[in-house]
This record gives sequence, C-alpha cells and structure tokens, in this order.
Amino acid sequence: MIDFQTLLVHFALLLALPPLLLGVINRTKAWFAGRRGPPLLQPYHDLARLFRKEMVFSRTTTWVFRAGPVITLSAILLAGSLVPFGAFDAPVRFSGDLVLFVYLMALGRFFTTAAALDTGSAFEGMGAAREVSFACLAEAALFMAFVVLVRFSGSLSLSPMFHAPMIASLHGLSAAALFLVAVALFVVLLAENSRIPVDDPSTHLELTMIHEVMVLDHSGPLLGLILYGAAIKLFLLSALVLHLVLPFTLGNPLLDWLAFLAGVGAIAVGIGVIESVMARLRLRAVPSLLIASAVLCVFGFVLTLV
Amino acid sequence: MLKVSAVNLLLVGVLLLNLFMLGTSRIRALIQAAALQGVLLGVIPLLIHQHSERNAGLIAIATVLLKGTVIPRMLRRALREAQIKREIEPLIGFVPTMLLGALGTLLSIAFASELPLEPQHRELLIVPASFATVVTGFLLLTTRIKAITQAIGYLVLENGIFIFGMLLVDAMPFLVEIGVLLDLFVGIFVVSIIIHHINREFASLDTRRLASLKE
Amino acid sequence: MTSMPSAIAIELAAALCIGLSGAPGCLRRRMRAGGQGTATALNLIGSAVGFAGLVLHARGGETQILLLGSLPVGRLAFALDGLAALFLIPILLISALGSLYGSSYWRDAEHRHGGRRLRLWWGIMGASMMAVVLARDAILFLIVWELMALAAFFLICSEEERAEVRQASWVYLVATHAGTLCLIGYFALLGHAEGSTALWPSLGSDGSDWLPTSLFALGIAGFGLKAGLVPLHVWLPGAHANAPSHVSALLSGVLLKTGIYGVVRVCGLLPDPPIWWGAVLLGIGAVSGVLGIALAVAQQDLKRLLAYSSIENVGIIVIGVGLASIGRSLGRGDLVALGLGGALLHVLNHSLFKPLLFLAAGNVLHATGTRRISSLGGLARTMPYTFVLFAIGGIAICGLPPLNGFASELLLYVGLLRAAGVDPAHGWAWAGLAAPALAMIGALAVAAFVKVTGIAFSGTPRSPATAHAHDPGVAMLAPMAALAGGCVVLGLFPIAAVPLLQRAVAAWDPVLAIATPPLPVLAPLGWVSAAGAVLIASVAFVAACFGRRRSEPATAVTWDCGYASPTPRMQYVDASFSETLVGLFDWAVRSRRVLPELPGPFPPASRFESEVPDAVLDRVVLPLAGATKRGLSQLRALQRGPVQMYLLYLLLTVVILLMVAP
Amino acid sequence: MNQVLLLALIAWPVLAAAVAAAIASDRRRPDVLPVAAAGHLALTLVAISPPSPSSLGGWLALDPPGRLVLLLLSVLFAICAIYAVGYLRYRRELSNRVFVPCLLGFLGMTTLVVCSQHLGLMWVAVEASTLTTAPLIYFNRTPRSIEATWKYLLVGSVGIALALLGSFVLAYASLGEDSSLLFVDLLRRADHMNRSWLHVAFVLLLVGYGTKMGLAPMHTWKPDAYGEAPGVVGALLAGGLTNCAFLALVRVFHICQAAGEGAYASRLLVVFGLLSIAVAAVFMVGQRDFKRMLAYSSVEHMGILVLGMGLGGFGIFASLLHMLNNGLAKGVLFLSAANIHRAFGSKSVDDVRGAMRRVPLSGTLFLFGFFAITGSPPFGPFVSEFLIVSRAFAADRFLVGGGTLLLLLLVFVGMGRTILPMVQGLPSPEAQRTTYQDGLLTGLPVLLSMALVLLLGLHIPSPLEALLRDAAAYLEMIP
Repeated sequence: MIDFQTLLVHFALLLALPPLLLGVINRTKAWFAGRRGPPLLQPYHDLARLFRKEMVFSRTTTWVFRAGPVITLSAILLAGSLVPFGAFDAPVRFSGDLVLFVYLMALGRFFTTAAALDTGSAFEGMGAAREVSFACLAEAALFMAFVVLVRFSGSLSLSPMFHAPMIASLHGLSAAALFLVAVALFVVLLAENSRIPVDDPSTHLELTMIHEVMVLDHSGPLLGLILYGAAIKLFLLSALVLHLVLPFTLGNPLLDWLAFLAGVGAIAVGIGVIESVMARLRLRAVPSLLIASAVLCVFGFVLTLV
Repeated sequence: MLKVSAVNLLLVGVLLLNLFMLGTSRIRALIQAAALQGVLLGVIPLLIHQHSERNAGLIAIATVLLKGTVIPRMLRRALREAQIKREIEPLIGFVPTMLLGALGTLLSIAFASELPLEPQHRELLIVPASFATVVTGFLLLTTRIKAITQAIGYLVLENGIFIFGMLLVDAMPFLVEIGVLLDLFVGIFVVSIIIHHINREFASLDTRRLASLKE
Repeated sequence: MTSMPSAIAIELAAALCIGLSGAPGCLRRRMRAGGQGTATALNLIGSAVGFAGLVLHARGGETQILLLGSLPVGRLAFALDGLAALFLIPILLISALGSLYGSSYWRDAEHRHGGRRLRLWWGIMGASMMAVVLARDAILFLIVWELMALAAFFLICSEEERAEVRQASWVYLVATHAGTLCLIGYFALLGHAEGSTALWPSLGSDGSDWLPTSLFALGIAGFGLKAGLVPLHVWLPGAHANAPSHVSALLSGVLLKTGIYGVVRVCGLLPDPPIWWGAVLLGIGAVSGVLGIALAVAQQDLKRLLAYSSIENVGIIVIGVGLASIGRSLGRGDLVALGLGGALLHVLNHSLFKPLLFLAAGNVLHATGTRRISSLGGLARTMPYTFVLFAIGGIAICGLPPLNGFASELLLYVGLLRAAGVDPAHGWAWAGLAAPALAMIGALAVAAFVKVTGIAFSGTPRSPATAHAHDPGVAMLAPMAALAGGCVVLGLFPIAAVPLLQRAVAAWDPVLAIATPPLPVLAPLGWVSAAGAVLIASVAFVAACFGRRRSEPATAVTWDCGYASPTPRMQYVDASFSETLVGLFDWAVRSRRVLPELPGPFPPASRFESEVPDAVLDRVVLPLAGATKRGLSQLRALQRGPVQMYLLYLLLTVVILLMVAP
Repeated sequence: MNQVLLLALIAWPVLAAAVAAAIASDRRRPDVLPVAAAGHLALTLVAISPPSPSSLGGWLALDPPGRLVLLLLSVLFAICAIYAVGYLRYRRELSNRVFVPCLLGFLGMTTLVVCSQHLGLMWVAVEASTLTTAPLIYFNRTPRSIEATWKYLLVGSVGIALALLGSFVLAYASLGEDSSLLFVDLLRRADHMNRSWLHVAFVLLLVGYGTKMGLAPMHTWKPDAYGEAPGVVGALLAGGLTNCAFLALVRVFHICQAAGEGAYASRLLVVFGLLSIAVAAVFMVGQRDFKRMLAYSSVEHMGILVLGMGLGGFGIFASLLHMLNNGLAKGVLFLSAANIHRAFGSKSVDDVRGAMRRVPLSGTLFLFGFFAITGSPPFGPFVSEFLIVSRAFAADRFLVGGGTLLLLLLVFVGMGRTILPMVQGLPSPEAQRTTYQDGLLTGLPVLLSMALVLLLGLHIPSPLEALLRDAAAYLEMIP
C-alpha cells in the first residue's frame, strides 16, 4: 500500500540526507586524525561541482557506460521507497517487498559492473570482479538476516519486519538473536558500501580495490550520479541497521524523527570510528568476514527455533 | 541271474578298458581299445533284453559294425594321412589322468548308489559303468592335445551314454537307437574330415595351434 | 466438456504436423536443397494450431482421456490437463521459433550432409515432446520418451565428423539410456503397485512404505537425469555446447522441462507424501542451483556457461517443486500454489530467456567462429542488436526486475519465507534456509552474466575475427526479438500467466487448490508490475535530465592510470574475472591450472593456462568407468582359446549342478 | 493332407538341397534358395493355421510353441535366402557347392526339431542340424574358420551328447507300463516320475541344450563360430538354431513343471539367465570385433529368454515374444554387419569408421538394430524386456529385476562403445576401395526384418497374438 503524506517526507529525507552522512563520516575520521577536516556539507559541494562539469567518454564505451549510473540510481531510489525510517513505516510496503529491495540492489550492481567492464580497462574489470564476488556472500547474509526477522514478525514486508523487534526484544533469546542479526547487518552494510575493513574509499582511486576503481572512467554528472547513489545506499542500510540497535519508539512523531536522524548520525559516526581505528583487511580475508556474518544469522535463525 | 553276472563281467571289462585308455601312450592302442569297448557294448543288449529279440539283434549288429570296425577304421585312416608321431601328448601326465579316472569311477559308483533303480536293474553295474565311461571320455577330451585323441574321447563319451541306453533297450524305440548310431557315425565322419583339413592347414593335429580365436 | 477431446485432437494434429515437418525434405533427391522452407512453414503452422488448441482448452472444462487404440501391452491414451497445457507452451514456441532461426542459421549450402537429417529429427523431437506431456499410458509414455531421447541424440550429433561432438553425444546417449532404464523400473514397479499402465495414478498411502519410497527414488533418478540435476547433469554441458545453437536452445529450453514435468508428476504420486520428499528436493534443488551457477561462472566457453546456467535454473525450479511437495505434506495450499506456481512460471520464463541466450550465442558463433569468451570482445559495437538481445536475456535470467525472471523467483521467495515464518505452527522452518541459497544463486548469476556481457561484448575485440563480426539477418533476429518481447511482457505483467498456473496447480493437487486464495493474493504480482513501470519511468526521467544537456561529449582513450596506449591484450579476461569466485568454490569446482615457472630475472615468454573440468563427469564418472573396464578385462582370461578348457566348463557345470541338486 | 503336411514341410527343403547339390553352376545354384524358402513359408502358413497337423502316429506334430518357432524360422530363412543370393554374388571366388545344400539341409533339420514330438527324435534332429551347420561355418576356408568349426563341432557335439544322456535318464525316470518318449505320454505320466532321476535328467538336458543355445558358461563356441561364419549363417544360427534348442529346453521344462518340479527348474533357469546376461555384458565391454560382439549379444538374449521362462506367469508370454523379437533383430544386426564387413573389408572396430556415410542403408540399420536389441522403445525387444522386468517385480523378485536392469545398462554401454564409432564419423580412404555397395538383394532383407521388429514394438497382429497366447497357455497348463 502507499500513503502519500509520508511519501513526501520520506523522499525529502531520502534525497537530502545521504551526502550529509558522508560528511559526518569524513569529519569523524578527520577528528580522529587530529585534523579539522572538510565541512559537513562538503559532499554537496562536490556533487554540485560534478553536475556542472563536462563529461569525457572512452572510445571503447557504448550505451551501457552511460546507462549504468542512471539505472543504478533509479533502482536505489526505488528501493529507498521500501525502507521504513525510524518509527515510521515505509511509504510503499507490501508482502514480499524485501525481495524487491534486494533485487533492486542487485540490478544496480549489474549495471555498475557492466558499465565498468564496458571501458575494457583492467583496473575496472578487477573492481567489477570483486564487487560481484563479494556480493554473492553479502546477499546470502542479508537474506539470512531477513529470514530471522520474518520469523520474528510473521510478515514478509520490510516495515513490519523491522518494527517487530520492538515487541520481540523483550524475550531474552530473541534479544540475543537480534543482536547477532544486527552485527551481521552492520558487516553487510560495510561490505555493500565498500567501507573499511572491506575496502578503503579514501585512498587514491587506483589503489582502492572495489567500488571506486569501478568508476575510474566516469566523469562529470555521471560520476556525480554514482557517488550520490552510493551515498543513498549507505543511508538506506544504516536506516535498516538502526531499527535493530534502537528497537523502540517515543510515540511523538517529531521526537521520533529527531531520534531517527540522531540514530543515523550515530551510525555514521560509528562507521567513521571504525574506519579510523581499523586497517583494511587483506582481500582474501573478506569472504571469511562475510561468511562469518552469514553464520551469525544462521545462529540467530536457530535461536528462533527453540 | 547268469545273464546279470555276464553283463556285469562285460561292464567290468569296459571299466578296465577306460583305465587302459587313460594310461596308454600310443594312439593306435587307444583306437584298438575304443573299438574293443564298442564290441563289448554290442554284446550287452543281447543279454539284457526282455523281449523284442529282433530289434536287440539288429542294434547289436549295427553297434558292433560301427563302433567296432567302421569308426576305428576311419580313425586309423585319419591317423595314417596325418603323418604324425604316434605318441599321445597329454596336457597332464598319464598317471594323474589315470588317478583322476579312478577317482571318477569311484564317484560314479557312489553317485549311482544314490539313485533309485527299477527292481530288474538292481544288480546291474550299468549306471556306474555308464557314468564312469562318460567321465573317462571327458578326461580324454580335456587332457589330450591331438585332435584325433579328442575324437576318440568323444567316441568313448558316446559309449558311456550307450551303456546307459541299455536300461531302456525295451522302452527305447528301434528307430531312435539307429538314429543315434547314425548321428554318431556322421559326427565322427565330419570330425575326421575337419581333422583332415586341420592337418592340411596346420601340418599337425596339435590343438594348441587352434587358439587364435580368443578374447 | 465436449470441447475437451477436440482440444486434445487439435494438439495431436499439431504434433503430427510438426513431426512430419522434416519429411518432405527427405523425399527430395540427395544433394538438392531439400524442403527448408517447407519444414519451417510446417513447424510454424503446427505450433499455431497447437496454440489454438490451448486456447480452446483454456475455455473448456476439465480433463478427459482420448483413446486412439492399443499398443502391444498398453493403450494409445492421451489427455490434456492444466499441467500438460502449461508444458506444451514452451514446446510449441521453441520448436517454431527455433526452426525459423535454423532456416538461415543451418543452411543446406553450408551443411550438405546434416541439413535434411537435422530437420527430420527436429520435427520428430518436437512432436515426441508434445506426446510425452500428453501421454496417459506407461508404455506409450516410454515409447515417445525414448523417441524424444533418440531424436535429441541425432540432433546433438549433427556435426558427427567432429570428435568432441561424438564424445558429447555418446555421454548423452549413455545418460539418457540409464534414465530410460530407471523409468522402465519405475513404470514396471508402478504397474505392479497399480495393476494397470494408466498414468498418472495416485497411490493410496496405505501401500507399504518402501514402495512409494523406491518409486520416488527411481522417478527422481530417471527424470533427474533428463532434467540435469546435480550430480546427474554429466551429459548436459557437453551436449548443449556441441549441438547447433538452435538445437541447444531446444534442448535447454524444452527438453530439460520434460524431465521437470516427470519430477512434478512423480511428486504427485502420493496424496500426503512424507515431508522428507520435499526436503530432499529442496536440497537437490539448492545444490544444483549453487553448484550449477558456480560452475557456470568458471566456464570459459560461452555455450558451456549457458549450459551450466541451465542446471542452475533447473535447480531453482526443483526448489519450487520441493516446496510444493512440502506444502502438500503439511496440507498448506498456499505453499503448494506458490511453490508449484513459481516453479512452473520459472519453467515458462526459462524457456523464454535461455533459448534467447543460446540463439544470441549462435549469432556470435556464426559471426566469429569461436565460443571462447576470452577471444571475443567488443561485440557490443559490431553486433549491436545481438548485444541488446543478449543483455535482455542476461538481465532476465539473473531474475532482476523489471524482467520476467524476477516474478517467478519472487513467488519462490514468498513461498519459502511463508513456510519458514508465517503461521509457524503449521510450517517447516528449515525451508527458510533455501531462501539465502536462492539469493546466493541470484548473485552468482549476476556475476556470471556480467562476466559474459562485460568480457565478450564490451571492451575491444581480442581477435581479428571478432573485430569483423556483424549482426545476422532478420530471419535470425526476429525469433530472438519475439523471445525478448516475451521476457519483457511477462516481466511487466506476470498476472497474465496466473490463470495458466492456477489450472496447472489445480490439475496437480485439486484438493488443496480449491481451499487456497488465488496467486495474486498470495504474492505481490501487481506490485511487480507497478515497480517495473516506476523503474522504467524513473530511468527515463533521470536519462531525460541528462539528455537535454550539452552537445557531443569529448572522447578519449580509456583511462588506464596513466598508461596512454592500452592494447586489447591488457583487458581483463574471463578467467581472471571469475578467479575469486572459483577460489571460493574450489572445493566443488576444482579448476586445473598450469602455472608458468619464471627462471631468473629475465624469464622467456611463458603462458598460464587454467581450465575447469566438470566436477562429476571428469572427476568421478569417467575414472570409474575406466576402472570398471580394466576390472572386467581381467575376466577375459576365462576365454583363452583352448577347446579343452571349454569342455572342462561343461563337465564342471554338470558336476556342480548334480551336487547341488536336492 | 493333414497327415502328409508335416512330412512335406520337412521333405521339401531336403529335396531342394538335393536339387541344389545336383546343379553344377555356382552362379545358378543360389537361386534355389528363394524358391525353397517361398515354398517352405507357404507350407508353414498352412501348417500353423488350425487344425494342427500331425503324422507318424503323433511322432510329428505342431504344439503351440512349435508353431511360433516354425513361423519365426521360416520367415527368417526367407529373409536370409534373399540375402544369401546377393551375398554369394560377392563371393564368386568360393564354391558354394556345399554351402547352399547345407543351408537347405539346415532348414530341413531345424523344421524336424520343431515338429518332432518325440524326445529321441528331437535329439536326433538337433544333432543333425548341428552337423549340417558345421560346413556353413567353414565356408571361408581359412585357418581361423577351421578352428571355429572344430570348436563348434566339439563343444556342440559333447553338449548334445549330454542332452542324449539326459533324454535317456528322463526316459528312465518315467519308465513303467505303456511308457513312451512321446511328449504327450511324458506329460501324462509326469506325476509318476521319479524325482531324483528327474533332477539328473533336467540338469543334463539343461546343460546339453543350453550348450546349443549358448547359455553361459557353455557359450564358448559362439563368438568363434559367429565371428568366422558368414553373416547370413550367423543370422540363421542366432535367430533359428538357438531358438530350436530353446524350444527343446522349454519342452523339457514343461515336463518338469508337470511333474511338480517347476520350482527347482525355474530356479536353475533364472540363475543361468542372469549368469548369461552378466557374462555377455563382461565380454561385450571393450570388444574390438563387432561380429564377436553380436555373438555375445546373442548369449545375453538367450539369457533373457530363459530368465523370462524361469520367472513364469506372463514372463512365459514375454519370453516367447522376446524369442521372435530377438530372432528378427539378430537378423538385422548380422546382415547389416555383414554388409559393413564387405564394405570395409575388416570386422575390427579399429578399421571401421563412418559406416553411415560409406554404406548409408546398412550403417543406419545397424545403428537402429543396436537401439532395438538393447531394448529401446519403440522397437519390439523393449516390449518383451519390459514385460520380463515387470514380471520379476510382480513375482516380488526385486533383486532379479533390478539386477537385470543394471546388466542391461552395462550391455548398452559395452555395445554402444563398439558400435557408435563404427557408424559415425568419416570413413577412411581404404574403405572407399572395396567394391561393395548396398544393393536390392543385400539391403532389402535387412530393411524388411527391421520393419518387422518395429511392427512388433508398435502393434502385434491379432493372429500372432493368438499364437503367442496359445503357446503361453499351453506351457502354463499342467495336464
């Protein structure tokens, strides 16, 4: 079902907030490094600049190269309309929308990687290969987490699923299960957005291993779309994780909105902290990290059986 | 009663001939023995038939003629044509074959004693003698190398079966007896022809040369 | 009611028309281009008639048996129910489109020997497959089943002068015969249990428990061999790779489905099957799916890759069947509807996009003469139409919205999650574990098809033949366009397929089907359409935002991090692309590598090679066969030649038998 | 009429043999064959239609199983007769002065086997047929063919000798008032028979006639004989002579059943059946000589015959049906194999490639013959083998049924590995030098028998079905 009054607020937040998240992360990292760091709104400036720029295309590229960022962004936006923010249900929710959510992400990945390969550059091929390879495990983990939540909520829609913890978390065992799922989801978040310890977005482009290297050849507005889409993806997953770390509502809509913003900000800070205190994993170690998160979810699943 | 003992006497002779055939090392002697055995067999029907003398007589004559004279002559001719050493070459030595033959005879007697007989055949040695002769035939067939000795083995095998036929000399129709003899004759005839060809193609009757067809 | 026999009659007429399509060509004199047009026309007419019959059946009521006479021990009994009708669609569709494609792909001019024979068997295969789904008698079923198998054999070895084709067709022949023997055992046992050769009976559950179990095992083995379930898939990759491409399309798009059809019928054997039947099927399906697509990712041969992805799709379908069986054991109609409905919808979908992909591969093979992905490249520029069609197929087969693959996988996900989470009291939670497996399959499929589109079609050509490739004529593109259209339509309006699915489910399990809400209520098919529409709209919108800007953008050489003149050989190749995943699945995939040794500081030119043998065929079956042969050849000593030995056998036989005589 | 019919049936081929022997020219002589075959076929059709003839006071008669075998024999001989004419044209270098009369004599003797209702007479006929076939095997006059003939003659004769002993023992077992060796009397007096003598008799007869059939382990003569004999002879042996021996065995088995010893006999039959299939499978795997491979296939199918007979019930019907199917399919295989042999000048698999291109008709028919003989639908053998397996399951002999299926798979693999490389691929240049081409006389008979095999798979004509049912009923009925 769709309710339009939340749709507006929802999309306003969805479109406006994500770059800010990046700003928060960067500020946190700078603070740890003892720098002042860029202003919080720096990402907005970057995007604006990119959208003004000219584009340069490699001669080997085809329409896939241009379509990639566009389709990816649209898919992510559509997925965004399914995610409940804080105490509020998502504007669009129906039984089975979790599948649509995951598969829209996959659609985005398909076109990002296809566009990367379209340039015929070895670097971007490498990035694409890693992206699709790690996604296999990340998606399995994500779905395993969803299965646990489905068993909690008895529903197949993201909004009830992620609001279920409010009721369920009273029970001790299920609290443990929820904790496992929360950790797993956080790992998935880091992997899907290629943050440390999976990938280091802040290194120089050629040296990053997964996401940034895929977009080497994109320039100007297309690059802007890509970065913007990535930010939205980060925002969405953080919103999902948020439900598990503060599984309650204050009752008052305004307070709830504030709580939500604060929570998302806190998660961003957390990401920043992790990026500052941890080193990047060896590439070979990444699969075991993701498998571990999937296994956590399986444990959670088993806990729901007893 | 007298008949019975006479028949048994003949059968003992047959058994002795079996052992001799297994033991002898000369093909000519082997043929002689087979012929003699044939003659002995020819006499038996005359002794044990109850009625129908005419048929028994005819069978006896036919048997003596075929087994005693015609077939041995054919074999001798084959032997003469094939310019080969007159010795029998056994796969396993003569003494072992004789021992096997003796063992076979004993087993046949034991086995025959298991089987129930009609009252009029109780005293007769026919069944053990028949089985023993069959075994002897098999031994000749399986332990001798020359093609012609195998033919003789087949002849002895047939003799053994013929002995068993004595039990049914009344039940078995004349026509069949003659047919059997005729088949035996033709069989040996064809065999000797093949032996002739073997000798021509391989310049010997050594069946060890006949082993090119195998897996 | 009365329309039913006529519907069957129409289908049989269509089968006749298709079956004889190749015959006129053979009547002509040799070496004269024979009846190519006739064959295609007859195929098209036949399938048109067949579809008309299906429409008639959709109008008319329930199933009736049509008796046409008798066989030595069976009857010529046919019937058309919802399940059969659904499986008829791919048969009719692909045999028509494939023959249209083949009419210019496999010209008599180029294939003097094979041409007419191929068309003859093509027709026979189409007809026999129709008969397989229509047959209602064990003997008749076995006859048409084997006819189908033999036709497939002759189609696979169309190019028998090539050694690898002969090898592949031989492996296929052994596999299919093993399957047939399993089915002979199955039907013999069934006849023993039922006392008749009528199909498809449902046993009373009071029968002794081992009988249904052994029937289930035999049936799954026999039909699984045809469907290509792991580990029975050994014949599949070689056959699909070495057959002419439109034949590959027919094999993968339709032939495998007859195996699925059998599996579905076998699961319908008991009114309340033990739950482990469904569990076993779920397991087999998940394993087939994951291993199939993992092996597909590792392949370096375009058509072998597609073949392995067929194994994956069969696995997905069998997951659905297993879910339906579980639903049957639990008495939950929603699981039956979602599981079987999803499986059958995926059958339809797969018979759209897999032939599309194989035909596209055929175009590539036709234009470049190679199936090696690593020697292709840049085809997106030289063969634009083929590329677009292949991309559509690829997106669809990954189950991505807004194309048709998504709808069927959605049904399966919903079914599995409902089994795990909704109404847990009457559920079977472990079914939930199949959902992540399905997700992993989907992600791996993305990897596989990104690899193909990226390496084979994007970038720059890696060989001169590739550089001068070009799109084929409209006669080859039109059938593919039709299939692609099907993918889009079914992707945007999956509701359209619902009535077919409902009828099929009802035919499979009438009892539960009545008490179950319709599919659109159980699964958000309407939302799928909406999401697809919105997605397309938003893409259009964002694209428009850019379309109106700027004139022609500047072009440059690909940025290779400062290296100014990249060569085609510097591009990423498929083997390196899949290296990580192959490493991840090394326990199953076991790739062979030839590493170069680099002596000294200035090593000479050396090469690195890696290949991926089939996990089962090359590592289990063939070594086993060799060992068996060696073992048996030891026994040949029994027949060394000396006649004395042979006579001894007689003597020993007699003696032994007399000893054991009572 | 009714009296002389059978005499005529037996005398006619013998007469023809005499005529053939009298003809001087090698060119003209073979033409006797089709005439004789046609006459024999006509007489057969009269004979198998009721009322059933009998003569010599019941010594000659046609029991229901006999009708079947006679029909098969006559049809197969007709097919082979046409083929032989064409074949002998390619073998002008060899005199057929012995060959043709022996073929006809073989027909006469096998007919006698089928018609004889007397234990002793039947034995005489079987032995006679053995002797008439020896020269046929020796037709090629090569050292190898001598060896084959020698082994065939020796093993066959010894086996037959055992059968004679068995006949005597059986006669002795039923000795008593008004006892005779007519089957009717034996059946009538069956329940008075002495059990232990009966067991001995059955063992000896099984081994004896089993040798003639080629059941393992008495099959050893078969690959040699079939491998060296001309293809047409192989077809007649595999489709005709072995079935006559089978008929003899079946008659004895029938007596055992009548005597209430069916269980014992059936067990032996099943054991020998499975053993034969297994041995055949073992020797087929990796077989390089395709004529020897056909010989092993014949061993296998003899095993299937006795297996079906031993399983009883509708297994008997199936076994009789399989006898027809196997006979005709063997005709296809041996004759097409002979053509391929002519075309490539070798019977080693290593030299034969691309038969479907070199001799399209023979190659294709050989391939389809392979599919038929391995029990693939829609050919005849599938129906009978399916029935036999079903019978095994119906009789709760699940291991027997499953084992049979496994062995059949092994056989399929073994045969296919040998046959497919022969028919597929491109023929070697040597193959083009031989003069042979498929002609009307060498192609049509093969096509004809293939058509019959296919027909039996799809539809059994009602008269034939009636014959089969009578025969099965006759064998199940215990007087």
